[in-house]
Amino acid sequence: PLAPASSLPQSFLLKCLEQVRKIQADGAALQERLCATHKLCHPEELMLLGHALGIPQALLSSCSSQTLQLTDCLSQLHSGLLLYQGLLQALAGISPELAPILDMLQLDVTDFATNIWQQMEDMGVAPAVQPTHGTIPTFTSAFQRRAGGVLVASNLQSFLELAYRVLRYLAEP
Amino acid sequence: ECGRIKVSAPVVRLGDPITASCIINQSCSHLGPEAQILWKLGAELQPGGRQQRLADGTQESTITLPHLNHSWALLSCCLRWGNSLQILDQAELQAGYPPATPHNLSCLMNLTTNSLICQWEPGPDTHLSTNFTLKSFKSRGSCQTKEDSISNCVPENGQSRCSIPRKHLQLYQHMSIWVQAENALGTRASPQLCLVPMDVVKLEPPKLWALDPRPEVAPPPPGCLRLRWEPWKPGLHIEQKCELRHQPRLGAASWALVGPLPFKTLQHELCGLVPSTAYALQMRCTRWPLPGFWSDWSPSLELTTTQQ
Amino acid sequence: ECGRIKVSAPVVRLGDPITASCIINQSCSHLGPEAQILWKLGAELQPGGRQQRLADGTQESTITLPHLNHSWALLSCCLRWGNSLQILDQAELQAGYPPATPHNLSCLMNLTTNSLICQWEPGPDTHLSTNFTLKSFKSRGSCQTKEDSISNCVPENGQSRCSIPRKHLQLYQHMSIWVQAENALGTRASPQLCLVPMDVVKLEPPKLWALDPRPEVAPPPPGCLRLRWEPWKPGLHIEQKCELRHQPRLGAASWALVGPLPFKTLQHELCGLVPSTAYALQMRCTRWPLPGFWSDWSPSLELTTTQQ
Repeated sequence: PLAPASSLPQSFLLKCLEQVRKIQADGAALQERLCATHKLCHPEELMLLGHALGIPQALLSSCSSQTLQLTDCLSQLHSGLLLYQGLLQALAGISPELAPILDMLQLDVTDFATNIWQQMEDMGVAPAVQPTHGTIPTFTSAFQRRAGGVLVASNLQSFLELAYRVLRYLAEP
Repeated sequence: ECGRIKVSAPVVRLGDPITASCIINQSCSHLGPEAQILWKLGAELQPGGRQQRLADGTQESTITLPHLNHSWALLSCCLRWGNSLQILDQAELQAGYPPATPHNLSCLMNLTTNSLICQWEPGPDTHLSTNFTLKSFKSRGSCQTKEDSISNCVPENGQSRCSIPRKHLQLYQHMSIWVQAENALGTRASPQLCLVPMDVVKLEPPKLWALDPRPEVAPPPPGCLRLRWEPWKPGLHIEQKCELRHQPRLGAASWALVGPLPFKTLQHELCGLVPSTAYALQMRCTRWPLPGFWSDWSPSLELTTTQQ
Repeated sequence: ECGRIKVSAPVVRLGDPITASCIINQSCSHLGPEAQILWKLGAELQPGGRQQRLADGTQESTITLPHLNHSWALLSCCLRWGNSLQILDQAELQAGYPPATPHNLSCLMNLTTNSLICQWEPGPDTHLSTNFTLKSFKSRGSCQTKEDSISNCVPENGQSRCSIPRKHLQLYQHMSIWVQAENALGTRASPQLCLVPMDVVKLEPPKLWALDPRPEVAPPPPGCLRLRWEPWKPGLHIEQKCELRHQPRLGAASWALVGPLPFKTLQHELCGLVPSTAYALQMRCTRWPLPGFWSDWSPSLELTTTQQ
């Protein structure tokens, strides 16, 4: 595949890795609180509800090391972060105890998305109009917001795991 | 929506039964015709769900928990799906007691904070979030008629006391005061107090000092002490009477009381004591002849009586 | 209205002149035709009032104080009435200096409070009420272009520091920051800082502990020490490098520095020290290889090297 490191500044990659670690920590804090306070500890118990609510997942198909397309990968990373920004916004009103953690998670995801977008602009590969996060489910009860929180946090962790692997690969000297 | 729980009441008395129903609609994709609805209280499966198919094709299960013994619990409506148990909805159940009648309501007019401070006994824990509100209205004579209402006084987080600020008070008029306790299971009000704020004033004690010897004044005779006091500034406009008590610093003699002392004299000579002995002296005052509460005793002043 | 003062400017530079006029109208009863208007600055009569009768019969006096040397003063317009001096109007005069340019603006990203804390030198006292505001906007690269504005940060009562909360920040983007000082005599702005919040992060030091001896691990050789550290939780996601310093607890030897230590190793064996001697150890860390500030040194850990 493309010699990845040459076109991305090392400081950008190191910042991204730092941001991924922060968002993973925020996400883990949200999962831990949802389990402790609302006894919702296992996303597998909420699959059926997740299907019914139509919670979308973000793909990083262009980021796998076999088929790494750098521009497409950055674009998918950015779109995925926008999707999670939208999903986290839809969870607003989840519960008073969880609100601060959710706000922090949203701020960090937004910062990361902005960081990626500005790098794409600097590389001249950013589309003219910034994409939006697409359709987001509406959560109509406190329980659905909490169950949605478990599913979104779990999906986000998987998304970040993939992102971390490709960023690490890109950052290798 | 996949599933929706409805409960007979979100809050019940501790130990009372509670009935819940869960309706699963067909849009909950991948559902087999005979999907079995299961109930969990916390992490434990609850037997006894009665399931039926409704006319519109939805499935409904109803369960009655005979005794809800947790003050807080999560009731989950689940479906077996493959070999996993899927949670479709959750309801927070609460159980507790209606509020007890708040009692021992008492109030003091505090001239430092210029507020009427009332406190009460809240009664036993109800296990439910219970709001206490101090209610009052201005009145006449024996508080039978309500003249002007006074805004409610809401205590700070869970305290059993509240301060009604000066701007809501008429210090020399009757007012009726009571405490209302309210939670999801009921409301109780304490008996009403009928009082005049200034008649429940509690003063701060005066400051005691030794009376400095002056050349032109003869020294105190043996076994005597001379002291003076400084009245508490915010109470200067209030006519008061005071009491003095003394006891030898050493030994186990109890306090001896001297009074009433008119508070305006501001000094006093105490005799009949044991010569060259160290004494602890304290003073307190109360509004008088108008009603009021005694102040606390002042901090001790230590003086030694003159030798023989 | 009896009398009305008008001043050339309510606030002037300290030492500058100030002119005031006072108009007394006829409705000011009992006025004789030649009522004499007098001026007082504070308690002192001020000579030099020039009085004239206006067409509409009112009397006007004008006075110029050559040098207003008080930062605050009361100017009174008075009339002699019988043998008393009647005050008809008063004006508050203020004098001071325009704000100096705030300088030494510096900022730190604090991960405990999750805010960007900036502080500055306000400059000399202006004798006037001076408001400082921390202004900023999000930007790119070298902060030439303004992307999004950020709401002003107003310091708490008179402090020379302000905290911009996390929700107004983009931690990895450039922002331009400056301080504006403003009072009645002018406005001054400090030079602009262009920074990325995370690049000015200041971490808290790690916690140092002795490394507990374990049966399966050989004890440290003479003149060696084993220690471990616990990284500061809010900084766990940040790659760091650390430095260790040590000095014998007694005597005047200066600190010896060991580092850089990769912060993830979490433990270290220090050798080459004087056997059976008590040492004080401290550690600090900084974000690395990405930019950041060194944390303070950790509190001392005291360990004694093994005997010869």
